[in-house]
Amino acid sequence: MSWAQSAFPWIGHVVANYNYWIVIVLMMTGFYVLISRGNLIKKLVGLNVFQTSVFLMYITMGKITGGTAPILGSHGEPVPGVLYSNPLPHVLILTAIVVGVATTSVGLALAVRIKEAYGTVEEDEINALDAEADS
Amino acid sequence: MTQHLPVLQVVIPLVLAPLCVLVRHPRAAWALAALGSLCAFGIALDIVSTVLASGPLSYDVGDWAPPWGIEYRIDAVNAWILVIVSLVSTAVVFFARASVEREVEASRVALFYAAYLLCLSGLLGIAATGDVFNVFVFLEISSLSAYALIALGQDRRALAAAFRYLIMGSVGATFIVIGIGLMYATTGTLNMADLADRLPGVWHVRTIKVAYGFLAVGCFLKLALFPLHLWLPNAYTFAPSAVTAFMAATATKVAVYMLLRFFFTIFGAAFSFDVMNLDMVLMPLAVAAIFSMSFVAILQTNVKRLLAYSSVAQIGYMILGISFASVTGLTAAVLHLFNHALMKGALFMALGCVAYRIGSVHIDAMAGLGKRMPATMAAFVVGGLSLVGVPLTVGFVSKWYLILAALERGWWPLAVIVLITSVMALAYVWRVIEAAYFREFPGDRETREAPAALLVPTWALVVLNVYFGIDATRTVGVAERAAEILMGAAP
Amino acid sequence: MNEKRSPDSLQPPEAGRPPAQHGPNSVPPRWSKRILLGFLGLCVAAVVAGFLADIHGEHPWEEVPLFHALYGFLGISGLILVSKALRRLVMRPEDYYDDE
Amino acid sequence: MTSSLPPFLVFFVGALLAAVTRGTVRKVLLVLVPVAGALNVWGVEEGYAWQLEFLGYVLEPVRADRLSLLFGYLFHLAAFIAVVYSLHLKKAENATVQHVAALVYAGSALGAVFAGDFISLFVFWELLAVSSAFLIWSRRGPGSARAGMRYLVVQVVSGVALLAGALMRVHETGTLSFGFVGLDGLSGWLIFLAIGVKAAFPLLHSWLIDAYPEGTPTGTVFLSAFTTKVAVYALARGFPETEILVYAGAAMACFPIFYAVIENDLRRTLAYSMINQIGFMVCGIGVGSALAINGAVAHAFNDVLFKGLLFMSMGAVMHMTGKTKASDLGGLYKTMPFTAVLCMIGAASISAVPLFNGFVSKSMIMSALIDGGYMWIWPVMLFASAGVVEHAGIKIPFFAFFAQDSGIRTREPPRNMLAAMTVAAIACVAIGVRPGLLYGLLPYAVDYHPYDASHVLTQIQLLAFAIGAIVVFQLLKIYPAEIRAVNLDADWFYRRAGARLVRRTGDAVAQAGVALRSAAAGVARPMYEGAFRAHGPHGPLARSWPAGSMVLWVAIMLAAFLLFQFL
Repeated sequence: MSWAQSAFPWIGHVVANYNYWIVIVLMMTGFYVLISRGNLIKKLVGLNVFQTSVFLMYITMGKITGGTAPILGSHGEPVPGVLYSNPLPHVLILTAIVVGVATTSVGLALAVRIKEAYGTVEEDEINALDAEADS
Repeated sequence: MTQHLPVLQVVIPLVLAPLCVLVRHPRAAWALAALGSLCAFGIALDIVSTVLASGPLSYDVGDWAPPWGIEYRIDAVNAWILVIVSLVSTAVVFFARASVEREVEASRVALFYAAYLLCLSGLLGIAATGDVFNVFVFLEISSLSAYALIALGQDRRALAAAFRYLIMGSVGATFIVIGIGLMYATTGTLNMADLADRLPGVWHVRTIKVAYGFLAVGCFLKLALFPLHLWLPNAYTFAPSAVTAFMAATATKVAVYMLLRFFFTIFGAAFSFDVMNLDMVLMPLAVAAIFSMSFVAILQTNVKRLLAYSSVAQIGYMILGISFASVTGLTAAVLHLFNHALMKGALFMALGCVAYRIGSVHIDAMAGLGKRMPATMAAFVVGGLSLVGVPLTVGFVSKWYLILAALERGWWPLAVIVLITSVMALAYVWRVIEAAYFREFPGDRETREAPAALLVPTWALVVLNVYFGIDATRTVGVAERAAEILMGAAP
Repeated sequence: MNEKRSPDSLQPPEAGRPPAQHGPNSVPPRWSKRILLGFLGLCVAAVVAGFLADIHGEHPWEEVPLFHALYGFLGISGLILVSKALRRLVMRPEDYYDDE
Repeated sequence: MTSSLPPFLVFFVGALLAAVTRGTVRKVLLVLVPVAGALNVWGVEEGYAWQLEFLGYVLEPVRADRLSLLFGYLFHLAAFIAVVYSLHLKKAENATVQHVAALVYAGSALGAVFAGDFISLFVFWELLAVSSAFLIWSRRGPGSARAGMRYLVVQVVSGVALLAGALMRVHETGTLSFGFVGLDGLSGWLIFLAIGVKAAFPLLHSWLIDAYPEGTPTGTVFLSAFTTKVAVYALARGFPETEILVYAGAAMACFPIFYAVIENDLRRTLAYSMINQIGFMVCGIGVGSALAINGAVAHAFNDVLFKGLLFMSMGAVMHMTGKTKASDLGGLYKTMPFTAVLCMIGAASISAVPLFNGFVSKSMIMSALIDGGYMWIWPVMLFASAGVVEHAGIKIPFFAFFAQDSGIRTREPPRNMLAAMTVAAIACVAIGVRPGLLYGLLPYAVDYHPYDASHVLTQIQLLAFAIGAIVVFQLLKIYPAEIRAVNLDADWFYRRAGARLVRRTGDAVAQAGVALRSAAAGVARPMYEGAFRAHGPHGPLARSWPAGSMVLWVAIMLAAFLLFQFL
């Protein structure tokens, strides 16, 4: 291991920032599903995974080792010796999560309507039907 | 009261939207939407005159001081965007009353106007806010309502188009959120002015460059820059006529504004062009967009789709203006934002009139309409000429500045490209004119001129096309001011 | 009547048919002869007058006696012959462009 | 008098009124417009100007000097004649469209010659193109629709080139004013090219012979008067004494006469003849001396009259018989004697027979060539003027009114047509007999006497023996017969070669696209293969294209953008 670390110093760097790697892996997974799946529901799942990676990114950004929630002491002043972490990223991402939920629900609603109108949620079949309508 | 105008601008439509759902009655919902649009337009006019007279406005939402609170900050650039959006929205809402009754089920009309107001509110919010995360929130408000609006189209393909737009729009918005997050991680602030202050210190940080990349691609997606425009043609084609007119004239414009805000105000022109070489990215894409999309437009048979592709080409002109990285270039781009909104609004509304009467916007279905619907087709012709860039229309003014900007940089081949593509624009506009005026109307159909309820708003925009084509001093003045602000040459 | 092109032009060309020969001149022969004679007289008069009058040429070639007469005659002869040759090169059936 | 209106305004207002009036009222109005315009422009004096500001530049939509005034008078005369000629039009012939378009067209021509800056010039330049296209479309045949479209495209391209050149010029010189341009730099060449298209320079000429014969009988009379003359004006203004014009003009004067000999359609023959006559003017402008410029613009003036007269006579024939092909016509002198005589006056004028107007202007150009030292161009132009006799002097009247009797029996054309032709014929003869009438209007002082023995006699010799050659060839039956045919010209390049090229390129691009896509799939497939193997036999890559491909593009863009920054 020490040999590996001296030969490839970035390995330690990678391991230390594992949270960001999780974000990247999730992001790419979501992206890949978006690209490769033709099923509209699966596409939405992919989109959700993709968005979730961003949520994680924000949350992991706000985390400080040993940090705690920014709750003031009983007299309204910071408690000495306590490490506070910034609450703003979490607040922001709450908003983003709400947005994500809204997006998913609109997407699912559309998928339902598409199923009613086309009888399928497979994109290639929808395309075939559209191509038929065009010709 | 007046000091609250910047936020009222956004809040009024936002509050009226749920009211639409509550009243349920189509006409009442329309009245609310009209009220919201008119309020927004009135406020925008007031704001723009204030901003031009006495400099940028700043408003702290909930009295939380920036950079912690959300600040609404309005200078000449976004005041101008507010005017564009609310002007078009007002014209479209009056057009929509008759058009939507024809194209949307009665039970959904109230919901339509609710979504319309939400979309308007979102677009105005993007323009008004001075907080980058707020931009994302409003972007999603406008986008989600836009998906719903598009899905209300009569053809079932509208659903598929809306779904694809949803996927693409969400990816774009998420990219923007990633960019914002990376910026926040590096600088610890979300306020635009604050970011602009702090970013020069961290130019060399790789995170910032990555943030820039995500923001760029996200904006490109939302503004439908070639080759990320694939969602746009179907969305515009199958959406209800009023929605197409509204979206074409506002949504992409606001996205361009976002691009300008991020890359000029926040990152700064120096970073964008000297460090990131943004011009080297934008220019080829813009030229490719103008050429290939004009060519595609020439080959279309559905006129709505034809104009949709033309929109992508026209966005290319704006991006081309930006890529010149000069005050003149930005003037051209900002000017074209307004002018293109006027022409595409007018054109899509004229098409809405056609759809209202004959139920189709296929080029063959429009044969001989010049005689049957003279006022509608005359509006289309004037709008089309403006699109081509004929003198005395706004299109000419935009192209004039674009060419001046190209020559100023000594890139005359680009000036030539602008001129050549004008001829291509003539070719696709001509195809419609040829069908309408030089082909025989299939005689068995009873077709009359569109009702005044549709024609008046359409012609209002057409007249503006000509008015601002002749008296361009006002629009050019604002655009120049905005360009100077963006280039950092003026406060 | 002018909104239609002449109906003949819509027919396929008579490929291989020899070119239409011009029949007797529509001007009565007697008149044609008089016109020709009158014209011949004009030519002679022009030549004679040209010798009598003092023609001061502006171009060196005009020193050649009867330069203009010769140039006109030879020029037109050449023109007609070259044009006939040109026909071989550029002439196409009348419906050549009709399938546009 | 500074209270004059801008000359074009009279016509545009007239066009507006013509659009809403009918019947006799409109006829009176149509005649009044050029008359009122002429009275108005009579009051316009040199130095008259109307300026306004636009986008920070000073525009000068009206600027009068001797050159523009001469063309101003000419266009009023031409508009008057052509309007009278077209008075008889009925609803079935698209009368409203034709009348309105004609007035707009004439007004635009006036606007163009009085335009003092490039932007105004460009506006009128494009208006000329669009309004005149309607005169071609009004004939309503499939051939006319397509020819009109080709015509419009060429004209619009010319306008675009003009605008491009003008913009570059603004950038170089900081002024929009339209004065001497010259051929230095790209901007000069672009403007030159733009004017060259309108002036029908060799290889840029085919729109003229393609479109003019497709116009309505009355519309072509308007067409023959304005577009090319505006170009001649613009050349005289922007490119005097540009040597290349001498050679371009000589080429223009010569090559069409060969085509004219073998052309069967008499109106197309006239179109060739038109290029030939413009060749003389262009040549004169290229020489650039006072005498040459005078000769060029005087010839433009005369050309409008005699070429108009010839087009009118052929229009009359077409109006009465529906035919314009030499092979279909002949013997019409029996039933249309007046038209025949008027046509012959036009033929004599264009052939530069002494006492007709062509003689008094063409001889100026010929003399100027020798004065300018163009010793080798002079014989070329002399050949070209002999060639004119062949196609315009003899061929047109001969095949229409004499030649083999076609058996067609018709009547004289409507009175208004005869009246218009008579006015033109009188003008031709009047200028021929009293050249001072025209010389007084020319831009430079004139000290030129066409009627000396030497000029007259040499011209008569040239003409007589040129005709002699035709007679001999006719008698020997080696004169080329009139054959129904299409003669290939430069328009072949875009009508045939261009179309083929576009089709082939389109095919090639499509094939390349398919190849590229399959190549891309070939590269991408191994990458995806493992993931797709479990998912059925349908091409999964294809299935995921639509929304998937959009997202893929996003990924590519992002990757490219980031790579671009870090490389």
